[in-house]
Amino acid sequence: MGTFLASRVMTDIFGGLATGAVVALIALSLVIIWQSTHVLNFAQGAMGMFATFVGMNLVFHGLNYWLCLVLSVVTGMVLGGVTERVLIRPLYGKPEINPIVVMIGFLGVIEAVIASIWTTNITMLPSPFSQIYYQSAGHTILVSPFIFYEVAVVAAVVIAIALLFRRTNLGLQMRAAALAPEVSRLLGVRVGRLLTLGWILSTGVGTLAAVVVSTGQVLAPTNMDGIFVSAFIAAAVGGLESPLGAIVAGLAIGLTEQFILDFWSTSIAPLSGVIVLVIGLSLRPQGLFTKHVSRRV
Amino acid sequence: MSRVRIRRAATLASASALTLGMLSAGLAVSAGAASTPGVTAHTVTIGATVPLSGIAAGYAEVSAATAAVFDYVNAHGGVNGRRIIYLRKDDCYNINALGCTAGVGNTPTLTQTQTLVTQDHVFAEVGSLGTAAQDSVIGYLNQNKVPDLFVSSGSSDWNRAQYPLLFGYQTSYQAEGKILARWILGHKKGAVVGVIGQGDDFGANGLAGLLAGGLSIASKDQLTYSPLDGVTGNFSDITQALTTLKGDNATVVVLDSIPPLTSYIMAAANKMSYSPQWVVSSVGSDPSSVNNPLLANAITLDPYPAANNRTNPWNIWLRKIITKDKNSRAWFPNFYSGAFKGQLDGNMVYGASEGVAFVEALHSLGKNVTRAGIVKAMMTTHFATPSLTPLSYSRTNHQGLQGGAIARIVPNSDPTQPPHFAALLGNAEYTTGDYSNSPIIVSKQKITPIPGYLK
Amino acid sequence: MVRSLSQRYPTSFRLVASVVLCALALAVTFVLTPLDDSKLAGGAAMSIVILGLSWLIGWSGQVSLGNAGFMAIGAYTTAIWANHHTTSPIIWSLFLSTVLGGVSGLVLALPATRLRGPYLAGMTLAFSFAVAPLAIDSRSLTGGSGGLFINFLNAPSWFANLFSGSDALVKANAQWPADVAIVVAAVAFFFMANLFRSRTGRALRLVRDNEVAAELVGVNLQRTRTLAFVISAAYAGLGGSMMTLLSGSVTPQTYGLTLSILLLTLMVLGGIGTLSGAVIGGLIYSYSDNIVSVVNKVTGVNPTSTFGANLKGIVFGVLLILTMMLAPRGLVGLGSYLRRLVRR
Amino acid sequence: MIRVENLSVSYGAVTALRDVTFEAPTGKITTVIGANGAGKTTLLRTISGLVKPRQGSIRLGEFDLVGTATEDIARRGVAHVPEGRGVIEELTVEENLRLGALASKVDLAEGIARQFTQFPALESRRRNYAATLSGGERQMLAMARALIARPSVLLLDEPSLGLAPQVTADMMRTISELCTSEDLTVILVEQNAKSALRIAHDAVVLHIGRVAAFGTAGEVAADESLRRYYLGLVT
Repeated sequence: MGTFLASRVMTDIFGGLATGAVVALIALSLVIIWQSTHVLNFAQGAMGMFATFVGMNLVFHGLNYWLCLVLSVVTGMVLGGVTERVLIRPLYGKPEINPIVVMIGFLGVIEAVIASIWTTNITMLPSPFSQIYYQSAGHTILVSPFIFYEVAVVAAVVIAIALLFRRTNLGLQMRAAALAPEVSRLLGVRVGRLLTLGWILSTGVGTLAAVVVSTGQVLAPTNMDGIFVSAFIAAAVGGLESPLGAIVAGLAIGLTEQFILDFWSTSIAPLSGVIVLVIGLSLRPQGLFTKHVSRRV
Repeated sequence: MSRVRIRRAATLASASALTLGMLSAGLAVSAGAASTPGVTAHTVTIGATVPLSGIAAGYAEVSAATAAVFDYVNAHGGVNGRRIIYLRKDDCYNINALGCTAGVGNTPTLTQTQTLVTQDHVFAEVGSLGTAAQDSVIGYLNQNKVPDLFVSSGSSDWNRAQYPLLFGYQTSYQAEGKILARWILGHKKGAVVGVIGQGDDFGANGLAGLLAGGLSIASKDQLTYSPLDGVTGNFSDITQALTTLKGDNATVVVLDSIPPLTSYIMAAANKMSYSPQWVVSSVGSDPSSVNNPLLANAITLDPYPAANNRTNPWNIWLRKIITKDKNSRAWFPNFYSGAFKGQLDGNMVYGASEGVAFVEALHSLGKNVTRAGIVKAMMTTHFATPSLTPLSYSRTNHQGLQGGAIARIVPNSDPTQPPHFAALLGNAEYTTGDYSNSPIIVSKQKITPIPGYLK
Repeated sequence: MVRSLSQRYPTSFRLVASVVLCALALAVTFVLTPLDDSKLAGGAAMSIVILGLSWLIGWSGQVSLGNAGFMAIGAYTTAIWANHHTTSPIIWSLFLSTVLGGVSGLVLALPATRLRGPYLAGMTLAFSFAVAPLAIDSRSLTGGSGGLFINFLNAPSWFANLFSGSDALVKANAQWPADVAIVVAAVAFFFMANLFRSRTGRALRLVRDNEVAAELVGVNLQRTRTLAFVISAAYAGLGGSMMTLLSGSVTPQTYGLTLSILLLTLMVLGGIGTLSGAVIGGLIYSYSDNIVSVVNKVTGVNPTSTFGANLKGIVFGVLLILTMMLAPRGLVGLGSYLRRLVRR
Repeated sequence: MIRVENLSVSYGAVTALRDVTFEAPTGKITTVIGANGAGKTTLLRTISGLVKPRQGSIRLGEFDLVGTATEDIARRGVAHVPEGRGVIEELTVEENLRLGALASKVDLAEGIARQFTQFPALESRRRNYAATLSGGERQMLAMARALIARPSVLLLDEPSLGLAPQVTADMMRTISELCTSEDLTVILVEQNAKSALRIAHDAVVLHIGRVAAFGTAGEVAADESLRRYYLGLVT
């Protein structure tokens, strides 16, 4: 019994980390946009799904999975850049509810557009890695090659982004543009372009997450809704400003959800985000990893 | 300031006057002669809310087959000189998502039913489909005294005293569960049995039937999925349920699911290399609707003669009706192209049977068509339909069919392709009255002859 | 116009105005077809919810995506109560739903009102996302994913006797719920009109516009925000209750994120923070299918194609974006703009 | 050389600058002095393109800066040390410096080394976050960051604000030295007219958006009425 419980807990930890990794990735993409433009992109999940539909649908026409993945991510990046230029740029300096409402409207439009272009049959996007769980000595451990793929993608992206921001001049300029746009402009930094770049980067990451989520799953316009909510909560609990906070909180939500799923109830699982949010924000209302609160009056 | 106030007051006064005027006008408008709604000298208008798009769009064939029967009857002079006008309104299985093109809000079934009743003035609803969908409007139909006949669902909800105008059609989920349980007990003795049911009355009634049939299912193996899974694309509860059942070494799994979910569940199980003996409710086992090779060898219940039986007179008659209909190609695309070309399927037989039954009830009324009359006819008519078990209603039983024959889905000769039909394994069985206490009876019903006026 | 009335005149005037406008709306239901009556009823119920949201966003500057969740609380309260007390007058259902909506608002407000802007939006988003699964899970109470069903509102005999002819029953059964919904909405609007004028209303505006100044004049920020949130939730509860009474059922999928987004859209289209904006929002809800079919006709899009079916989402999403970018005060703002243009 | 001609700026109905005309020659310090709200900061922000003027021109050599984007003005060699210094606290000293150099063609390593020679106090703190610096150090960092791109024009907005008198004096001396050694056009906005006039060559006195006086620093410093009415300096 003890070993059974131990293997069940281990299984949950693996599964939770896999879910959490994707949540963390979306949370990270939200933080990137928040840092650069102080907009909370409610359409992030849907935009990623749109790009996924554009690229990954070609799998069904015989194209290679990896080529489609690249196509999806590029589509996501273009969509992000255009969105920032057309929808977000005119709203800088307006009340904060305005961009929120606009992005919510955009969310509705994208989901409707996806549903109207692609027939919404239940079609499963094939996975390049087996989703069959490993067996060991007659016991099933709920880890599959696919889960390793999921975690590896997320880890690679997180490391790449960390390197970009910490080690490159472009990253330095992006940070500066987000932290102090006016000063940056005075130093010759092309802030407008960098904000667009922030969106491009963010939707690229978001699309990658959407592709990973949809792989081996039914491709549906609403695939990302639940994950987006979790990711949003992760970003908020992490303090919205902190990439590290978003990642940690994302993993925490994944684990919480997995354990609730296993030990409590499948239907309660969507509540795990709320639970983490309430606990996290009660402990530190300004976010777990935020050093100081700056409030615009 | 004060002048503004006076003017406002004047506005309000004139508004009140207008109010009274409109009130009296409104009362004058609604005067008219009393007659039976939907019935004229040469027509009877009936309607149904059915999924034509969205998650359960595969069932569109059911009401199309019903309509084809009416078209045939109309072409041959109608019923006692009256043509049947059949209005099929798309309600997307009452779930306005996933490809739903009905264009109606959050309560599609209610909105479409209101349209049928208040705008189209239907005489009755015939063959409206879906448990949850009909549940949401039976109160409305009852309130407005509209008969709701041959509901395409096997829920026990249609058999309630407070709804005297409501009659179910499909094999009762409970009776079906009970008969399936008997097969499992007879053929898979001692096996751990799990069940994955749709999280509404369909799943609940099905489970109740299995348990009434004497099957013991551990409570942790009684699992449900949300019918919204197909809408949200989030199938985590199904994955979780399969993981549990696999962990418990369940070798028999009963599915109370609609066809797309049957297909999904089987695919998901296959992905985790889990292959129990599937036992699938007739709701979700039609090979052409499931369209998945994994369905092969599943056990199901078939209330009708096997669809591939080309000698059964009803099947011959039905083939004629289907192919002769002017809308045939639009309504039955599977009959004209794809893997199931030229084949009758369960949906067609089902829908046509409802059409036949309504024509028989209407026929028995003669010239005098009233709502009270049709309700009475429902309980007195001896229906002759393709079904393997008797269809009969009484004052206390509005359930509809109560059985069928156990059938096995025959694998396709190419195992990578979906199976095409089910083979009946024996005689039809059915229960009568209260499913939980009444025994299972083996049907002696021979093929009922097709009434002369339908030929 | 209604807002200017509410600001300039005393309570008694607002009472008269509410009664007259309500009577006018009731009169209209007599001439409408039964189908239009049903649509109008839904719009009246929805306008209550929109008004509550409009108050929260327009007057306190807090964004909530959780009002669909509070509607669900009201909707389920009504269904559960009605199933256990089949003969109790609907006023009890309405009252209980309003109170429970408010109480659940209070529970959520405790952590939520400490949060600002995007945090609050996210918290309420999470709430609205969790309601459906919770309702599905609490099967014994909520009927699971199948939901709960209650009796449809029956027209009392004195009302039914007003009508005659073959259509009388259908007309009476369609109009009675509409009239009930209109009266309930009128009461809700009357209270809100007074609330706009009240001390709380003014305090709320101040908090929205300048927290520091509000604190200086002795406004308790936390309490004022919480109160605004609770009132908004109570209105959602009332609207949800009305929705259940009108549709005779409650199902979990009705009250998801999509509805929250729809509420926000209707409120923005009508005009944030105004009574007339909420009325317009409600009317848009009633006739949204007609609006879309007009768009269908104009563009020639086949309504039963997949694109036609999703046209509604696209049309309303685009309208929401355009309104927010070009005319953030909605149709009400556009109206007063046009009036000023005419006067000039 | 910067030539400002007939420059007018308004914020809505409020006019911040009216018909401002003056010239800041190369290799010299031109100080802009005046009371609070005289428009000094607005003038610098307009030169940098952060504020769009209603009319007038700002010539850098032959080129009119009006209508050019801030980042392009910076890339043309106009360095602006804003009010409050504008060091980015969340970045390290070295990152702040790197940021200053990125938009120009100067060699990064060499540029940083040069600034560390100029401001030796910064070198030991190169890996510290700017948030940890003292006021004087922050001013040094802001100057170094502005100079690293080898600008031709240096706009300084109240560099002495909040600094101790000794630190201010050092700062002013450094500015003076840099102006000559780098052949800079310096426009120095100061509240502290006294110390500004001491190092400046020319002076512009702003009063409610207008040029009240324009002359050499010596002339302005000597004009008793200017001192009394506009500068609040009492001998």
